[in-house]
Amino acid sequence: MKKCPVSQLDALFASVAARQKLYIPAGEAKTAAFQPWQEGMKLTDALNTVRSAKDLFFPQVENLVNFKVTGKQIEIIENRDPSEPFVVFGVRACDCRSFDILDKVFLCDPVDTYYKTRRENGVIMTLACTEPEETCFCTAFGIDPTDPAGDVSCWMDGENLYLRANTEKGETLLSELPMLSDGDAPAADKTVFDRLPLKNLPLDKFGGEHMMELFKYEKWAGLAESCLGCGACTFVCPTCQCYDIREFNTGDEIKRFRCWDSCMYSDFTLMSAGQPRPTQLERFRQRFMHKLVYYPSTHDGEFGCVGCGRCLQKCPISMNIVKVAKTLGEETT
Amino acid sequence: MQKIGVFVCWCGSNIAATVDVQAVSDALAKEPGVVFSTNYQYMCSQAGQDMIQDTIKEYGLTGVVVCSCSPRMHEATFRKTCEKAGLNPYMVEIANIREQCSWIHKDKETGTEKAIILGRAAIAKVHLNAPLTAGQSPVTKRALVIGGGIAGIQTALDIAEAGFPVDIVETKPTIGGKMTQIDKTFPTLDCAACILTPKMVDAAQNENINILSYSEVESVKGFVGNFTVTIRRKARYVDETKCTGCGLCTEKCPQKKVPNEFNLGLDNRRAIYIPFAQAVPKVATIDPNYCTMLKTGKCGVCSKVCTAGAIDYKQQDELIEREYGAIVAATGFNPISMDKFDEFAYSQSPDVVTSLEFERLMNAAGPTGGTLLRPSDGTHPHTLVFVQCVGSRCDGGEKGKPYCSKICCMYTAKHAMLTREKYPDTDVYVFYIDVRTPGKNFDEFYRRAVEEYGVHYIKGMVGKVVPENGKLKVQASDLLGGQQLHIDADMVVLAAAIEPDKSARPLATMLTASMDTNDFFTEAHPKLRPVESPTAGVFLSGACQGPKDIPDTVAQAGAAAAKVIGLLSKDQLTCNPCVANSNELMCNGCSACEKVCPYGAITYIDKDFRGPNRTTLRRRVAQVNPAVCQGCGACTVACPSGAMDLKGFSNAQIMAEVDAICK
Amino acid sequence: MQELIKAKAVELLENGVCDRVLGWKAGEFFYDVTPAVFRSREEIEKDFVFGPFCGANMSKYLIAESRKEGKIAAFLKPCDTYSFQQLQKEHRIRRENVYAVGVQCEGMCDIDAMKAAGIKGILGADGDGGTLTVHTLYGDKSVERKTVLAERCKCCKSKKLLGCDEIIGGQGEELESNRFAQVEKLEAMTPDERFAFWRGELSRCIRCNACRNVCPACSCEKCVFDNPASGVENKAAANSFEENLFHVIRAFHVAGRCTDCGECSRVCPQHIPLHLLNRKFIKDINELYGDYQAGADMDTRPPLVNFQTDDPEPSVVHERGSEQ
Amino acid sequence: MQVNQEFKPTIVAFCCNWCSYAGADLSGTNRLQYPANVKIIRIPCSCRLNPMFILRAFQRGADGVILCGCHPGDCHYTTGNYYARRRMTLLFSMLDFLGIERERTRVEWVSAAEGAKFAATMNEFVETVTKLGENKRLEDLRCKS
Repeated sequence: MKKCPVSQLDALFASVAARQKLYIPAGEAKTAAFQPWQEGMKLTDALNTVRSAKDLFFPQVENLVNFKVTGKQIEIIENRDPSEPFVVFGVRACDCRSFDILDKVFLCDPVDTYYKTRRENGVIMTLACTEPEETCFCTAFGIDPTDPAGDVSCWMDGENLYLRANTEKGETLLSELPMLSDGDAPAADKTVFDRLPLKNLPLDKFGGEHMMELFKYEKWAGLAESCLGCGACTFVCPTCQCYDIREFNTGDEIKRFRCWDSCMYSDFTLMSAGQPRPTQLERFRQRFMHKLVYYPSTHDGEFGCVGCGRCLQKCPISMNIVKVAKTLGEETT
Repeated sequence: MQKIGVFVCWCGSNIAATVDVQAVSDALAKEPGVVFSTNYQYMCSQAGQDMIQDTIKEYGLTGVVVCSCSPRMHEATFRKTCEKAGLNPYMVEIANIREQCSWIHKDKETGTEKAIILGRAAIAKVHLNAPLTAGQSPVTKRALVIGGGIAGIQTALDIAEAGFPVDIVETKPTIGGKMTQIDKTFPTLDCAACILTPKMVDAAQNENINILSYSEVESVKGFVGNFTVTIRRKARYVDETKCTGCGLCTEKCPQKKVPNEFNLGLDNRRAIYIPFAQAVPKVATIDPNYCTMLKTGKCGVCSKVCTAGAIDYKQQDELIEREYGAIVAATGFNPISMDKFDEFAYSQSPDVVTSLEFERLMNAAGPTGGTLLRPSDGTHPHTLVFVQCVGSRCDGGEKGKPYCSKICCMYTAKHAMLTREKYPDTDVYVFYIDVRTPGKNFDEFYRRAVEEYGVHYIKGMVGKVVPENGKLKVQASDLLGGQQLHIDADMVVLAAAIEPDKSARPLATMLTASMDTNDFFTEAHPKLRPVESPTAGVFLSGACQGPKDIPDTVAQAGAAAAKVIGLLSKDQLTCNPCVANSNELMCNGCSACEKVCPYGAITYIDKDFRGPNRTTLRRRVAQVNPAVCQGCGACTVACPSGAMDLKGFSNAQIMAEVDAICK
Repeated sequence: MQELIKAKAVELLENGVCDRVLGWKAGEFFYDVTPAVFRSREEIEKDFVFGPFCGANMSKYLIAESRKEGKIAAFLKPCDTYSFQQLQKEHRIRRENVYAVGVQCEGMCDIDAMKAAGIKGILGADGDGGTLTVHTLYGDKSVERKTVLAERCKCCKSKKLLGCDEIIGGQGEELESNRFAQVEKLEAMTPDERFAFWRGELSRCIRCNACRNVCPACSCEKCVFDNPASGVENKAAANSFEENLFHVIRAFHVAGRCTDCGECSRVCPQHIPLHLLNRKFIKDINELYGDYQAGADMDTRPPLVNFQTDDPEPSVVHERGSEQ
Repeated sequence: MQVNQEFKPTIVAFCCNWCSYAGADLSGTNRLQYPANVKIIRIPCSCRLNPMFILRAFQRGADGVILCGCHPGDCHYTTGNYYARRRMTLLFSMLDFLGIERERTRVEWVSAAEGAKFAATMNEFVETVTKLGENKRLEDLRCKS
């Protein structure tokens, strides 16, 4: 394990940024975001960014391909957004786990080459949590926020940043940083995590066995009742992966791009025959069934949620996966 | 995908001189959907039209773009051309490459480039055009004439003669209008009453004419062919059906001090009155502002003397609703108020009168029995000064009117001439800016006044009139003589400008007919459609459209009648198909569109829609009456959801044009 | 207050005045209350809350609820009642199916304001009146209530409860508020500064549509941004133009109808001060066409479907700008 | 200031069918010149102009957008331009509020008789927009190729 005095953090960032683009969580607490590092930029006070680290690998809008029509000829023009090597620092354990989930979707056959390129180009430097929020419940999914994964895991105390390379990419990165010296992080104080109010989220009944029972569960109506059908929860979620493919006619050519979609939207997976989930109830159910039931049922019981708590903070009407899980869990246990 | 044909017109050299028409048709041939593109010397010629028709048939065109002059010029022509070839006329778009391109650019390269872009925009639009079919609406075969002056009477008579029923609504107790107050008419000097009253009687006796006197239009709904008009029949406190017009009541009424409006307040009438002897209908009317009985409940003399039992103090205003196919505005004019012209001492001396008052002073039925006497002392005036253009031709001032009132020169000549004829001992001066006499026998008439009757015409304006010792001291300039004049006059007559009647503005709002800044009704076209208002089904007769003398008024009244007859003789009207339509699936029922619709074309219904999971949802949705909608598009922007769109100018079509132009 | 409201809710249900009650349901924490429909005394007694975090504007739910069978009782705060009336004016709410209970309000708190004050891991809060004691994972903290009021409540325009069948907590008055202060500040900037300000704000937009979906004025059956035929439809802002487009068009569509309830800014996950766009329109309307408060009455024509023949010309925008 | 002579702004002029489009025709009939950058789109009335069209024009590369309609009081549809006037005033104010150059948008009332005014207005507007330069603040880079 390596260390670097906190006072040298700027130098460390500068050194990383000299080789490739570096993103760090910065900005005011309520609008924190992963931003390209610049001289003088400080880490945010917020535990987590508003948008997750997912954005750097699976951006909200991404060009796919262009078409040009001349007479009766259609020309296909490659138009990928260029992807270059980058490092993202300060990813929390929850966001880091989301890449396991996203990888299983995007890297299985057929491979999503747009995502894959970014995954290959990106080095993830995680940062262990010391002061969780009341909305955190990553531990419910077996995540240890004090020992995050990633290419490089980091710990920070008042004096030092400790770094541990977990992968070859991580090793390479650390080897290029001259200000690092050897040193081990002190053992993490985990007591605060035991006090987290949501740590015992009942998840036993989810995962596929009770799929139809849960699907038909009558309390969905009450849960979905006041859902506004906005996409706030989906767009701040580190694991939501649905997108739509659209085209934009510039007059000269057609630009095909993809952008995030939300199962909460009334036109999600709209087909010529109509909307398969005609009311908000079905759409709402889809989102939570996907995270808690469908995904684990096809991925060895792994949940599609990492407990980052963003949706708890951002839902306009404070309806969220915890309330859903508790309502469903309580009835079926 | 449409199959579009592009036809580029040279317009001789009008377009071809600054636009390379070959380059344009070549460039447009490459646009998506274009299957045929050509250019030709005169597209609007028979040969050009034939070419379009042949191409439509040969290539099975579904859309046509003509790059030519303004659509205001030939859009209708080319639509008809295409219709004859079996193409829906609304599948035609015009690219205006003459007025908005070749004529304003000198450089051929620039002009060609722009013409191509305009052509592309038209092609982009036509891609989204949909065939439109004009709807039909029935025509109510009855006309309404608002105003019962000579204009209204003539229009009504002409319409009635053609066999259609007409209602005349007149706000006064009698029809006849201003002409009843005039003594003699220029240039023939025949008696106005002698030519007018027979027409009034004709109107009253014509089976097709229904006179609603002492009535006002309260509201107008509907549209061409289908107007519904609410008319307020004001309470005259006399039963029209019983009153015989004997006039006994008007003699016995003890309230004698009511200014007589017929004589412009130069004498008095009673509280119950018949405006003048030849009034039509000849029915008494009680003036509620003066009648003691109506004000205090004590009197009842008229009721006692009326043998017909026609007096009814309890009569109320009555609202009647009628249907019409056409409406004619004939609301006439009034002389402007002299309040702002105190330099002429109108308010200071009763001997300063307006021309219309002078008319009454000369009239045998007037307050002086036709003898010209000074209102102040009843003496015979010896020196008279006529001032022309009082309030006419004032540039931009708040005081007067910017326009020429047209009739003043002639009636002043008439007054001067009549005065000199009847009273050769008088000196008559006329001050003028210009004397305007364009009309048959008008200039001859004016010259007679000067040459035969010795009227002193002086070019120049009167600066001031000061009453002094029973005389009116007139200070004026003689522009030709280059001197200041001081005349001690006995009377001064002011040729007051005329303005539209005050009722015209609210009426225009009800009719949604437009007006100019002077409150004259606007014609649909100043030259080509002078008697139609831009609002379909509304026609203009007489001075409400602009200052007019009697011959012009009668001519225009007849013309308006001809237009009405043309309309009423149709059984069905074809509607403009470029109307708004509401997509009920997106309509919120919020009423924003209804509020901005100037025609009341939008109504709401509650309608059941299929909801998710086999449910039924009842929603309030807008409905557009295509016969009423005029296609302005105000609703389309007021609608936040975009449920309201306009056929022929849809959101998608306009945006396609924008895209093509900005590309 | 909460007890009064709960008792009223039970009373209305049991007296048969209504068969449903729209109110706020307790969440995991003290601040994450959810609007909910209650159907029984038990439900009300268990979960019904009214407190400093009941910020959600309940009026929009009444569009759908009032179309259902039966009658729903709704508890509406003063700002909710403005939206309630505005929606009735637009024929969106069936008034006869709603029993409206006005609830007086002391201003709602903003959990993010607490967090911005550096309080982490918030578990609960106590204390009426001026000071709140906040229990956190890291011990208790105390905070002045007025410092954690929602932005919109700090410049509350009115405590008036409009068009209610019944009122709890007393009728209030319209207030003198300085709600246009921030708009004025922006107006005083140079165009370059304003452009930079709004780019900074709007570039954070993730087009989650929370602002639109929560907005009582944005209650179109089909939003133009969801309608492929509208020509402006998009699911995500592909670039700065589309970010501007969405917010300008949205503000324009609610102009003259927005009651300034401030929900758009409350729900924005990125804390974009969207209410400033709406307030700009309100301020312009007040200045150019005379004071107008959407929802304040049922009769006045909304300013964008109205006109005066002597309205100022659009060039007023250029002239006003050049004075600065 | 050095004005870029090469820059030819794209100007979209929305003209109401009854007054301003006819006014534009008249300026053509009278051979009054104005720059070819101005392209006219005919709409039935100024009240047909949806703010979306203006934004669309900017998106697609317009550098200035002008609306011409009948003079207030003279609207063929009686009241259309009064509504248009309010809508445009508020829209322009909002664009200004967002820091977008207010000189890029304009409303001018042009009657069917005012061919000279139409040409003069267009000349002036083109000059103003040319001085401003390219529209950068409301552009969609996808449309610039």
